[in-house]
Amino acid sequence: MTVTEKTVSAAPSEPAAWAGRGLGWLRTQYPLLILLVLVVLAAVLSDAFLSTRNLENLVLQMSVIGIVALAQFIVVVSGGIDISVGSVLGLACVLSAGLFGGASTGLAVLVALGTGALLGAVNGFLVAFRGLEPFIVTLGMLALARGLVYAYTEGVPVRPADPAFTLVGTATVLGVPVLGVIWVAVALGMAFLLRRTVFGRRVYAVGSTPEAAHASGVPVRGTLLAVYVIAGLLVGLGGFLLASRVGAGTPTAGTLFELDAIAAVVIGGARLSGGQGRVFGAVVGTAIFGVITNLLVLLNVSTFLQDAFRGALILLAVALATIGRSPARRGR
Amino acid sequence: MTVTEKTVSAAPSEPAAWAGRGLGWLRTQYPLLILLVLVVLAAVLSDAFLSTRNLENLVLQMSVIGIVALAQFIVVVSGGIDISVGSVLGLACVLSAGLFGGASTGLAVLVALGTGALLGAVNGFLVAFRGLEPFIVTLGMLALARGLVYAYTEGVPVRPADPAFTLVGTATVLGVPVLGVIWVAVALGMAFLLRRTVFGRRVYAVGSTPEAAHASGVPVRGTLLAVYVIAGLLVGLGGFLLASRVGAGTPTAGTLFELDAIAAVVIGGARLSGGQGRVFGAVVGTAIFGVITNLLVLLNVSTFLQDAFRGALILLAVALATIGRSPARRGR
Amino acid sequence: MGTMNRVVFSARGVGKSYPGVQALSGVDLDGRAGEVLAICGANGAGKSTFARLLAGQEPPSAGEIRVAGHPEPVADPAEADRAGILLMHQEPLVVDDFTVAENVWLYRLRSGRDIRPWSLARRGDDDATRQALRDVGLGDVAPTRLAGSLAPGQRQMLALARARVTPHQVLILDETTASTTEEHFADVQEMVAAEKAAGTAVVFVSHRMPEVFALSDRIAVLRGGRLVDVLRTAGTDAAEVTALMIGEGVRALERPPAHRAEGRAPALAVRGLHAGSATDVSFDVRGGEVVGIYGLVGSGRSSVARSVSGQQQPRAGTVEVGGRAVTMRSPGAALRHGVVHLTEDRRREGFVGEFTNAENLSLVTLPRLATAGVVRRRDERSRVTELIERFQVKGGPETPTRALSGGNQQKVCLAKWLAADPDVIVLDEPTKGIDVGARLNIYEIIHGLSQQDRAVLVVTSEAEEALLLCHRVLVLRDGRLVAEFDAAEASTEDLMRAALGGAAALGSDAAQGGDAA
Amino acid sequence: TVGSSSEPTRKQEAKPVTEVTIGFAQRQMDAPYYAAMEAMAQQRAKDEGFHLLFQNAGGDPVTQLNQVQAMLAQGVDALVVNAISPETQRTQLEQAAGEVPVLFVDTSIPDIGLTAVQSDNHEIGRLSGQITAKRIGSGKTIQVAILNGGPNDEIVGPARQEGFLAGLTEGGVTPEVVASATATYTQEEAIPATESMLAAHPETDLVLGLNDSMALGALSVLRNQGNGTVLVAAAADGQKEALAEIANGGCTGQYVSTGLNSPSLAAEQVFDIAVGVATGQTDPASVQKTSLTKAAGIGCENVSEYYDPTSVF
Ligand SMILES: Nc1ncnc2c1ncn2[C@@H]1O[C@H](COP(=O)(O)OP(=O)(O)OP(=O)(O)O)[C@@H](O)[C@H]1O
Ligand SMILES: Nc1ncnc2c1ncn2[C@@H]1O[C@H](COP(=O)(O)OP(=O)(O)OP(=O)(O)O)[C@@H](O)[C@H]1O
Ligand SMILES: [Mg+2]
Ligand SMILES: [Mg+2]
Repeated sequence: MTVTEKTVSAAPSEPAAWAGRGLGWLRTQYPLLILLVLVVLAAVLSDAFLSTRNLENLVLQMSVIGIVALAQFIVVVSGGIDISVGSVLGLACVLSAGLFGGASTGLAVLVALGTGALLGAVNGFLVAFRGLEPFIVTLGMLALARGLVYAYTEGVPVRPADPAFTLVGTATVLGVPVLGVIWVAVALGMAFLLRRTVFGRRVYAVGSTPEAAHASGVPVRGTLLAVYVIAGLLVGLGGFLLASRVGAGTPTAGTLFELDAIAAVVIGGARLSGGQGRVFGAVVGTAIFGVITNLLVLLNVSTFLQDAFRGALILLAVALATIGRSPARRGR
Repeated sequence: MTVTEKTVSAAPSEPAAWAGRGLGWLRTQYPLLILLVLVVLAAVLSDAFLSTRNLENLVLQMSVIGIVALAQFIVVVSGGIDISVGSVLGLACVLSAGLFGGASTGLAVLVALGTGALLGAVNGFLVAFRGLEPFIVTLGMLALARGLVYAYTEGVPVRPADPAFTLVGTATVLGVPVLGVIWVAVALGMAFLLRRTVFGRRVYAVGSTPEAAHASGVPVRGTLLAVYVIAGLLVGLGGFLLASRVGAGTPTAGTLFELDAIAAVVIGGARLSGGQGRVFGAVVGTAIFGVITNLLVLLNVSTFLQDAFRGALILLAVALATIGRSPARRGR
Repeated sequence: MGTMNRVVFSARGVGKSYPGVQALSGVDLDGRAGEVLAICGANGAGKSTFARLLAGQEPPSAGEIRVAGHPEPVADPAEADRAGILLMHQEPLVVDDFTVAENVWLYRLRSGRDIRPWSLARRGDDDATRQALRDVGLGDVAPTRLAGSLAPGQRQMLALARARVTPHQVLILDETTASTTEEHFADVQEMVAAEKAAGTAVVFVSHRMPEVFALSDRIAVLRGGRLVDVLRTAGTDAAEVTALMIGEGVRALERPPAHRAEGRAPALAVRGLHAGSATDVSFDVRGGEVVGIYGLVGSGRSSVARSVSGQQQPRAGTVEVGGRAVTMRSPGAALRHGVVHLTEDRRREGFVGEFTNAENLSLVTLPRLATAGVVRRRDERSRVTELIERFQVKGGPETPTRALSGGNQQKVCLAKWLAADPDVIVLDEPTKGIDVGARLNIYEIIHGLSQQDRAVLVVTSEAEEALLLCHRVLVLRDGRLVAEFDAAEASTEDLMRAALGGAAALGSDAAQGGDAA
Repeated sequence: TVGSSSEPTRKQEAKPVTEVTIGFAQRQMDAPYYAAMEAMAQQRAKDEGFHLLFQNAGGDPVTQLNQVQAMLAQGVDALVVNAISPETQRTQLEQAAGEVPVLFVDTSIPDIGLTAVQSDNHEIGRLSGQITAKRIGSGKTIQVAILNGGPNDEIVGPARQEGFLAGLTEGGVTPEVVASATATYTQEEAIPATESMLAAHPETDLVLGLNDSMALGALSVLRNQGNGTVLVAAAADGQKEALAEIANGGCTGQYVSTGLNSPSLAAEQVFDIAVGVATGQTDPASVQKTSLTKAAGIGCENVSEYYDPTSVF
């Protein structure tokens, strides 16, 4: 395992530096290549693919999961993982549609964000201040949040009263769905936060080498807590957007989103052991999955085969996306 | 000089050793306490709980997931994670019941083990030799294996021809279900393998500090590959047992087993960062979940609330089970 | 002179106990502005613990430490940072995924009133960064390089570079110079001089007496966690200090007995080796011979050591063990050929973090302690206790190695390899962070090995150690083998000159040495 | 748990209804359809005073078997099961049937148990199909895109689909299935699925949802795309929201038809029998093997008979 690393690093400084940048380049570019190949493939296999209508659908279908992937991304960079995103999204979704009878869209947004932030804070607290494993904490949250969804909806979808509720989720500006615009905006915001601000650098430091970060005065716990709260906010937003798109809060909303989000993030070049990854990568990763799913439907692939295809494609994509990447070093 | 040294060294070593064992003790005992509390609680709350019939059911219900948890355990100790256990179990389940028309039970066992070992080997290869993230590799396998299940069954469960097929899964010896006996046997075998053998020691070393293990001449890759193959074998076995218990290979068999298995392992005191944990803990963890589920049913808790309860209990259990444990240090 | 006496930090009755260990007890110690306070003590005496407490990395379990101009006692790292206390850890703490530059300016991420999370992260301007790097002898390392790719020595210096840009009034150097050469020590010396002038209180921890006496104004001696005495450097000598540390006088180190390896076939033969930063290196090590490799940090010593022992694949060249050319794909393969390698990178590669001493000590030899893959517990236990005795490890078989002091960890790493009784032994900085007493003990063990006709290759940063420990010393400069000395004749000056490229003449007789080899 | 699989046809000794315990193993709860069944069951329990054990298997047959075992351990007098996977569960439920009367509702296991109260999915689909055919007009050929329940929907989905298509053909319409996608009976999954199918086949005339939730999802997509020409129909259920659409749309509405598959009716019937058997009033032998709930197609003409804004479902 270490061998690769050593041979890389054993090179005298200049080339090593180049290699360093080179690797970073590869990490973000391989996914992009995969995406391009997929798009070309799709365009060739199905003439419907490039129709403006379908492209619009594609954006609509990717936006929500894309925002969730961004939430997952910041958690992963901090060295954690959040498998509760799907359930939390579900809860935010039904509550935003249901509380106050979904009378006002503005209120609904607040409810959704509030729900996400609150549950995120719980995750963050247990991870940062009780030192529990992110995976298991969010696993508990996964069951808890989904349970609350059923407890609240009793299995019946919640329809908001406000007719304007579906506006955000369905409107388009100059042919571009508002959802897509929001997704891009969030991505840009996230990129700025992580790359440019002190907080962002702290997140990378904590994710990469917690002891070093702690020893040099970085507020590790506070940073981690903030990370999970931010993730929660984004997931909550996603929940509202989904409700607004569907026009109702369905109890099954968000099921298995966590897996897609994590896969997208990793294929986008992030390292689950933390401290590494680019927002752009997460976006590309999401797009890869969006195109795959869309394509399988366009090609009318037998429902019995779709999962197998998806699985094989994930493995392939990861194998490709991680070419030239040194094996994940859990050692540090 | 040596004399003075000894007098000095004598002092710290003894208590330090004690402290070392003390922590280990806490780690394994807290889960046990939780389990006892739960059992007492259950006995008090529902008089049906201690009925031999219910206890028998309990064992039957825990055995398969218990074996899967053991598979998960060895992977976790090696510093990885396997979220494909559920799907692989599903595939082993339907294939063992379906291939060769399930004519012979012996053959079915071989098919199940073979399937598990093969898919485990694929996971292991990608993790050990391509240096990919265990999570994402097994995520791909999760989709792939489940996909193959559907491709093979087209959604229709397969019933084996051999009438003796259900024997293993349903028979009892002196009132104890054979399934339970097998589970215990596997647990003992696993404990021996990990605690007493060179291989076991290496698994812990690799899980804790891969670089150090590599530098100390431990065949890291080989060890990892073996770990995933062993896990695959156990999962395969679980697949057969499930088929044998139910009397058919269901396409949905094993769905979400991965989450329960991981939760059981972690509550049992293992750490997802690897290199830590006891087999006994994994067994206790499984039992904790078995009892919780069984109890919620016996108490006829509103099914809408059960998930919420489970989630809350997971969080509670982890918080308790990790008392006195230093915050998970991803740093190494 | 007022400033000289201004007390910057004062520890009162400070104690620290870990589960089962009283690491430190009742220490009263002051640090004064513009003064260097050296802390000496055997391995496990409590030096690093004191350093960590002073820097607020851990809270003391007794007593308190106050810092000038800071109301309440220092509690957490961030606060210590704000109080202007800067700790250079024994194990350099570097954010591996950050660039060298980002690591230099790391303090700008710390929490504090002056730094808001949402404010833009300012990176130091390149000139300042390069200057800081140059000050610690890393001038040739690009600021954009990933810190994770640096060699241990370089990581140590990178951590030190922070001191050049981070505002502070107390600077703690915990064995920062443990694996640096005399030449690098010069950089440190300059830095410390500058710090003194700036009125910083410097705390200097080292096992190298010459360095201690070169730098310090006062020497505090710890023993078994207690403060034995504080001496004025001017009024004492190495003998007295070591006597206080160990509790008895230390015999002078003797040269190894002349080896009987003449005319014997080489146990290790290296030809035209290109690896890491090493280029075209050729040499022999005969059975019963101890050969040293001396050179500056980054000169390629470790690269050579790593690539003759399967830790790293050489780009070119052949390695013969016992006369047979071998390619060692992995450390495991090397072990099968009877070659072992003690890493210089204790934190990453030295020992298994979660393991106890027993488990770490037996890791390498486990297959031999097992029948049909099943470990023979009794044998393992007896073997382990024997090693702990022989290498004077402070800590029982059940103690987690992580919980040992730096030097004791080093002993464990060394012991586990020698337990495999190999034919060729490659030791990279074997006495890194090991105290004077134990160091002698290890020298004796190594000499014992050569008596048993083992071939030993030692990478060292101390010219003195090279001469005391080895029969022959090879000197590397910029990855090339530039000189070879018979340790009996050569002086430390010869070695240093060769390493720095002082005299061209040495280059030629190195060529001869190369041919002869 | 090994027992004889001979069914207890003997009449149980009489018991006051208040001492009776009835277990209800529901297959899943993530759709209004199932929620309505439980609501009805709870209502009955409250009114008549028998003790109801209710469990939800979340769609996993093995979980359901475990729950059934637990109910038997608690000594239920009768067991109502909405099975998940007949093939998978046959063996074990056969054993259960050997101990207490087992009654199936909605999804049953052929020739096991005392009785099966279920909706004739094929028939329901057919009736709905006929109404849609009438709307389209005889002699036409239409392109149909289908939203199905996913790969592990063994029986119900396929039956409804066949029935609906059969209904179309009987009505003189030639259906041509151009696409089908999985939406697992949920509204939010129906949306992307529909979008993609329409993108791939813009010339689609009719989107068929195998239940109302999916059809409603499809409808919202069409609305968002301002597409008023493509029609929507459901093979089954008669969910409140769907009926509302049909009622509001009138006979030119976009939501053409659905089939009546009333969960409350089914629950109503099965509990009549269950209580009877458990209390010893009814002789198991007298119960007929399968009883089908009233099937009907619902379109713009007859929607008013069924639409009740206050019902759960
Ligand atoms: N995290 C810890 N847990 C338990 N014991 C510890 C821990 N850190 C240090 N100790 C113990 O405290 C004592 C002092 O350790 P310390 O590292 O301060 O010694 P030191 O003087 O720095 O030795 P060295 O010169 O080898 O670095 C040792 O006995 C060590 O075992
Ligand atoms: N353990 C290691 N890990 C990563 N890189 C290494 C390691 N050892 C050597 N290198 C690489 O080889 C280059 C040359 O340094 P090398 O270690 O070979 O010589 P050195 O004199 O031993 O330096 P140092 O004293 O820093 O180890 C270093 O700059 C580093 O990039
Ligand atoms: Mg120390
Ligand atoms: Mg070196």
